[in-house]
Amino acid sequence: MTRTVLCASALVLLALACEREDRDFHSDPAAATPKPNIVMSSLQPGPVAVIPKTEAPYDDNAWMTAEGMRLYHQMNCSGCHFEGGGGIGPPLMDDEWIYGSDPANIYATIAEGRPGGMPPWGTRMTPQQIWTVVSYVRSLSGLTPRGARPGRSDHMSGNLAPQNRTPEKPKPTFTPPASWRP
Amino acid sequence: MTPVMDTELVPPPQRLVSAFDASGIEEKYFGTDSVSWWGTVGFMVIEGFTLILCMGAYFYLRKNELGWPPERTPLPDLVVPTISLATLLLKLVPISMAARKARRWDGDGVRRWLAITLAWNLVNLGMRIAEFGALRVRWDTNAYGSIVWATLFDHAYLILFDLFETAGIALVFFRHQETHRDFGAVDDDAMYTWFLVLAFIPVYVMLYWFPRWT
Amino acid sequence: MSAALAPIPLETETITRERDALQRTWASEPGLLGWLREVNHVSIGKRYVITAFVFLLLGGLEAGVMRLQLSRPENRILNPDSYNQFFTVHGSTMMFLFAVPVMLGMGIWLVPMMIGTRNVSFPRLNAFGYYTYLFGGIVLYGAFLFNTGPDAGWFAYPPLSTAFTPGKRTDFWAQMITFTEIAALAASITLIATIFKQRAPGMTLNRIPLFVWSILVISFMVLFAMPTVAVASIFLALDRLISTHFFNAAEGGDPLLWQHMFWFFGHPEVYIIFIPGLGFVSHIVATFTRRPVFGYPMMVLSLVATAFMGFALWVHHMFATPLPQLGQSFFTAASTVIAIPTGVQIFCWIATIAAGRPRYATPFLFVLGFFIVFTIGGLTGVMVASVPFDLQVHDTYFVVAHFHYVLIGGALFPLLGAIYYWFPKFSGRLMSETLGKWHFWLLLIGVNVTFFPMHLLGYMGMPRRVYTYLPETGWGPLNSLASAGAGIIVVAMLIFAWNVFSSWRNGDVAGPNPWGADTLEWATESPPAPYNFAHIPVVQSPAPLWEASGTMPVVTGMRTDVREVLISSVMDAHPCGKHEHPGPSIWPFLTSVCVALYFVPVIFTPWGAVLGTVAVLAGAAGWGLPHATSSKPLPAPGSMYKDEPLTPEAAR
Amino acid sequence: MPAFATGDDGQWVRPARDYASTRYSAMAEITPQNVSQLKVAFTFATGVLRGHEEAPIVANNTMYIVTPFPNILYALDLTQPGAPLKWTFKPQPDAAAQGVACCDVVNRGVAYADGRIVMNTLDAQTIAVDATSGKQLWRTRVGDINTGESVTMAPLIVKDKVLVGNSGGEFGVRGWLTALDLATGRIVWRAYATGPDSLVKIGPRFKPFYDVNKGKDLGVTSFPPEKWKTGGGTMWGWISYDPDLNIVYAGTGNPGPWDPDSRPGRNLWTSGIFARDADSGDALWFYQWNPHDMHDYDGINEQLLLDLPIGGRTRKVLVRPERNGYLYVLDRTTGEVLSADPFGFINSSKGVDLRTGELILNPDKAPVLGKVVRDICPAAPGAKDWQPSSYSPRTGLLYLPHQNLCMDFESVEANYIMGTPYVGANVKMFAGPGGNRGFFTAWDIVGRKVAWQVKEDFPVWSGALATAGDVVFYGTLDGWFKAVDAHTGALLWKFRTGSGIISQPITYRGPDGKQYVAVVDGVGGWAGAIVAGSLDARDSLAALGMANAMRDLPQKVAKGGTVYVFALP
Repeated sequence: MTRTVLCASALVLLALACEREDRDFHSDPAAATPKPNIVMSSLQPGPVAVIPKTEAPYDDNAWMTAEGMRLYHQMNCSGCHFEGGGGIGPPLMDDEWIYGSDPANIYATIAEGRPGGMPPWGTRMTPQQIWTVVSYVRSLSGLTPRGARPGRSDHMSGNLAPQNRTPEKPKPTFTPPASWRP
Repeated sequence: MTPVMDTELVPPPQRLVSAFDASGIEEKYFGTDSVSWWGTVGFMVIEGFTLILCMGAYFYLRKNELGWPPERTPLPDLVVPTISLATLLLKLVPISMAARKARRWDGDGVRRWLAITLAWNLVNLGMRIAEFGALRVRWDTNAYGSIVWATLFDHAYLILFDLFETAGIALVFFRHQETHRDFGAVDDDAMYTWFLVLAFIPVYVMLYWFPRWT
Repeated sequence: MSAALAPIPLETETITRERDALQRTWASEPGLLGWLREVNHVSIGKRYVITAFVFLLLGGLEAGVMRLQLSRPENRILNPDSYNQFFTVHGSTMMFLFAVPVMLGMGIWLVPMMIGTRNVSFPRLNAFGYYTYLFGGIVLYGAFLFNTGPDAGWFAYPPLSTAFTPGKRTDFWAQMITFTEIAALAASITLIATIFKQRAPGMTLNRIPLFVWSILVISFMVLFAMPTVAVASIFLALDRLISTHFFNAAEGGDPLLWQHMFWFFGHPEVYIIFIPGLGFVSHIVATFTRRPVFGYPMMVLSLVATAFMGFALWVHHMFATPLPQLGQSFFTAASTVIAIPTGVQIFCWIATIAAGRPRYATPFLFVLGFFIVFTIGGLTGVMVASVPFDLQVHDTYFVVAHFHYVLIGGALFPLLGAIYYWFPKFSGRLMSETLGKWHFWLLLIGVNVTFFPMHLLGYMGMPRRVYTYLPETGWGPLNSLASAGAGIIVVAMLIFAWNVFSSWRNGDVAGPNPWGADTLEWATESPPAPYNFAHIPVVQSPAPLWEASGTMPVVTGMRTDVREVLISSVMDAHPCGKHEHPGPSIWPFLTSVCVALYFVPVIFTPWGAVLGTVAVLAGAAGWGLPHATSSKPLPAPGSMYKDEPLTPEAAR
Repeated sequence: MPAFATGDDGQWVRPARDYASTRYSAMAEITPQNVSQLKVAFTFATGVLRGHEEAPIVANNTMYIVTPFPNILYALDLTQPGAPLKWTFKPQPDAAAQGVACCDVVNRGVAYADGRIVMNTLDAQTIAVDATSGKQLWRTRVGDINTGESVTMAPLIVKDKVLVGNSGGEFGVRGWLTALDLATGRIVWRAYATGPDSLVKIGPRFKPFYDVNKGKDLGVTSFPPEKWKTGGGTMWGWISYDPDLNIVYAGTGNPGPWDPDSRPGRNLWTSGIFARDADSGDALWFYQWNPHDMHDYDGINEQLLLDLPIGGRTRKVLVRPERNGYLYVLDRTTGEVLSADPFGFINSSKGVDLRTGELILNPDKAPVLGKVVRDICPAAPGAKDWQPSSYSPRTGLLYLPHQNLCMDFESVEANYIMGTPYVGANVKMFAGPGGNRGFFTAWDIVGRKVAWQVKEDFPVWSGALATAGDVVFYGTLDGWFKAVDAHTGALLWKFRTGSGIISQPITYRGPDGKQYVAVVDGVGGWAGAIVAGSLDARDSLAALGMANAMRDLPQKVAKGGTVYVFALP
């Protein structure tokens, strides 16, 4: 009896075992990537449609998030957004999301670019790579599970490591960039 | 199949004879003839060595910087740590008195001085907490901050353990359940206290004076 | 010896009565709770050894899987990720969970018997150490099971182990280190106090068995080596968990600091593993040549010298880092010089063997195997001690071959010999000689077939820690050969396992001293009673059982109703006190659980440290609760103890 | 002052007012005695909330204001009460250009000549607009934002040509100075700052004063192979023109990337200054302020062309308060360094060897790959950035708005992807010695010393304006527009505008004959990016480390963009 219980609980634990440590070495072909489900406004024509939240495939995967961090620096994302505080581009560590915080929105922002100066990366990076960056970008404001967020990098300490940050709750409001206004 | 050695070489069964009568020997509670003394010394060696390692790491990291503390990291405060050291040194008085009373099997004397020691331990702990603020640097600012925090934290754990050990012994004494061995424990506690206080002197010099000299 | 009496033969019924009383006092308790409350060194030592062999089995299985993966080019049994975990867990298991604990476990099991006492000095600390070690192993393998096995190598160099291994894998590794270090430190403190203060009367420094010397030496080494790696692994964990910068070069930290600290532990670690092997060899050589080991003082001095030098050559692991030229030369010299004490010992044994009539029983065969394998490993060690050569073969399979020769030759062969040798004392039965010889020869062949080709692979440039290689490299045939050798080792170890299993049940009954050996552990029954000796022996020579006087001088007058041991002086083992040991206690186990409550939660949140501190203090509080000993209540004020501490004279 | 710098027609037709870049007005109505009575005459909101670095331009009783991106050009009719809007010109630059503007989407102003307003847009177009009607005359694309190029500088009209330089030193672009035909917009010549001599327009007329700059194709050989193609040297600052010598002077920006280890060599012709023939663009001489620049010390600041008594005789000199912290006086005919004196706190170098003209570097402050070098002063924006100084011949003082910042610098390997930042450095800035982040300094050029100095909490990121009334104007990041006494620096008057000031104040004579002073507020630029870009100061590396130094600015000011015009009642 005891043994059965032990075995059963071990199996349950295995099934629940976090995917934090998985390493994904195979990427899907581009066509397999789901079309992002982008919604940037809560105002909709007709009856209120329920927009399902999308999930980033690597949000709870420490290794892939770290791959995203590597790409974030290699692809010069850090040149504009720095370590999340922003510069040329808007900050990524705060609670304001111009184009939405939903993983699909971030994916679209990276892949398709945005008119205010964000280049489209869909032609330079594979969907898998973009998804890793999506998870890293979300980890910057603490939107991903703490255990999967990167620790400090081997660089000048600019701010708290993502894993030590307090999660920012994304604001539902959409703030158009200043350049859109005139 | 039997692996036994050549039988002629095996000594014959031996008859037991009493060569030493130990019935007159008593248990020793103080000094090197008490095993708990050896245990205490063992832990002192280990903990002392971890402090030495922290200090070694401190000086190893020192060579990576032009200035020390690194540029724009402020010098640590001197006042609070000095008071802290002074309170640590003062702690030696009550605990040594308690140990002296213990060696004379004076339970009431031990109780009196242990109570003072215990109260004073709380002062030490409070001073140590204040001392972390006196470092004037965070552990994640740079490697200097990391190593000074680690060193001070290492020693803070000694204070915490000492406080707890003293509290445990005091509990026994105040419930009037003390045995011979507990008098020995007071003596060992005093030895440990001397260690932790004396060990702090080089740490103090390193943390608060060395940056002022370089 | 003030209390020395004219020898009085002991009455048989007195002996029987005392035995019964001792049995009641020292007996282990039944049931799971009794198992957890156990504090006798024989039980704890056995647990250490058996647990360590379980980890040897696990580590060996991992090695086997890796050899399968490498047996041909572009194999797909393991992917790179799992290969990283396998070699890391294999190395960590063998070093931290097998080699050191098994040696300390043998010490815990054997030392009190060898020096003629009833138990180790701190029985509960000893039990605590075992549970902590066990939890360390459980933590590592629990993590491994859930795909969180460490993957940064058993050395965990930053920045690989900091910025490049996200997730919790390396954190589990670091905490496993901390667990096993605590265990090793607890064991070494216990052993030092035991050896210094609980030796049988008359066992002066120059009568201490060589194995006890070796345990004493490594206990001191542990005292300095283990805090180093514990501090280093805590630094590593802090870097990973709360963003300190110990190893971040950009913020003034230094990855080389880790290497220095790790190898300041890591190199002595090799000697911690290897020196007890020398102790085993000495006893086996003495017993099977029927001669006391030649040059006892030289042997002891060599042990001590090895220990000191072991701390002075860690940098030879770092020849590929930018070091000052002078430093390189110094550590090259030191690495060469350490061959001298080892050479002295080998020549002492050769002299002993040459002077005696050796009997080639299995334990002795393993000693000969040790000579062969270890000498090859030692010679390649002298080769890699030279900086230019080291730079050439650094990080290749040559190094893998070298240290497996050293560790298998220097530790595993003597250990297996020791198992064959002391198995009768362990179980009361002898192991099969036939199976033992099969085991030995297959192992000897297997080890050489596995690891010798690795030297050549190293010359051919095959790097360590690669999960596969291309057919064009030409490394395939030698790798296949090495993997075949690994298969032979597996067969050999299966034979060994069967031998242990079957002999434990059906082996020949051994009796107290089947080999006719000379040291005190053979003076008591096999397996020994929980109190070891009904009467503590009095030692009058370095080989007490070979004194064919027909009588055995013993100590009388020890209490049998409490767990009392005799305390003797450090140098000349003069009886100078007694010490009453505590009985079984659940608190060592519970405190160990509390330690686990410290080190596992901190992996996930810094608040774990707060929780853990509270838990550990609570555990310690429970441990420190007044326990039921017979320690007398305090005499009334004004009694004889008023002013003077207790002295032997005053007491008498 | 040289003759071409004097004279006052009450207009302000180019940001630097005159070709000598003195920004000095001979109008003297506003004096230390009456300045405190200055009142707002009218205001005008630009509707753009980014950093306004531009100078208002006044010509023919019309004020022309160009906004930051989207670079709207407004014309205000000064003859009407309240200066109503006359016309608006929207060039509709490509919004994507914002992604290649390193330090806010600023524009430093337009130029007026021959009834035309010439403006640059962020997406690297030069446009001429009819000054009266606001109709576009021509439009020329001078650069490509896809390579990282943008244009933020104010064009300079010299005779029949428009001189334009590019920005993008942080994007691995190649710097150039381009001359366009004022009438048609056709590109007449283009001189690059790196590459072979033919592209740099180095020919037989090139006579550098110092031997290190002599040789063939140094713009190629002083870089590792191919690195000159991403070598920087952009020309985004100020151009001066000497009509007597027919020479234009223009600096070149920092070499790219910032990580110096990736580009061993002197990295010519970056971080220096060229003297070029105004007609052909041929290089005449060159001097390098920062050989192998390691700290982003662009050499693009304004140069004031003055005739000063040096060593007992009047010499034609070029005065350059340089980003590396030295105030250089060069002979503008030869390029010889006559003096170089520190006007701010410097520890990145130890001085300038006047014999060889070489900057003497401090090896302790040289970046090391992968290591943080702490406390480099001045920081990347230099002791003084683009914000132009002003010279008053009445006092002989140079009025320097500048900053007091130091930095920690970690160079890292940079990765070139065209059109994305190519920096290779993590930087963290903070206040220099003294704790104040800015100064307004009056520098005695002939006496080579500080005459007086005003400490400012924030970097003084606005230009300076000196007038013959001995009143000097400047603005601060926290929104104060200040007037100080030209002789003593005593604060005479201050006015709190709606936002922070980083623009260039001007003065002009209105149709009513009165002297007006105009300034634009609108915090931004590199220094104010934390407000303009709504940055998060928790990341102290944000905005190339500037966010760390300015983390309290968002508590002081908000975004804005308004023209304020003041006059005496």
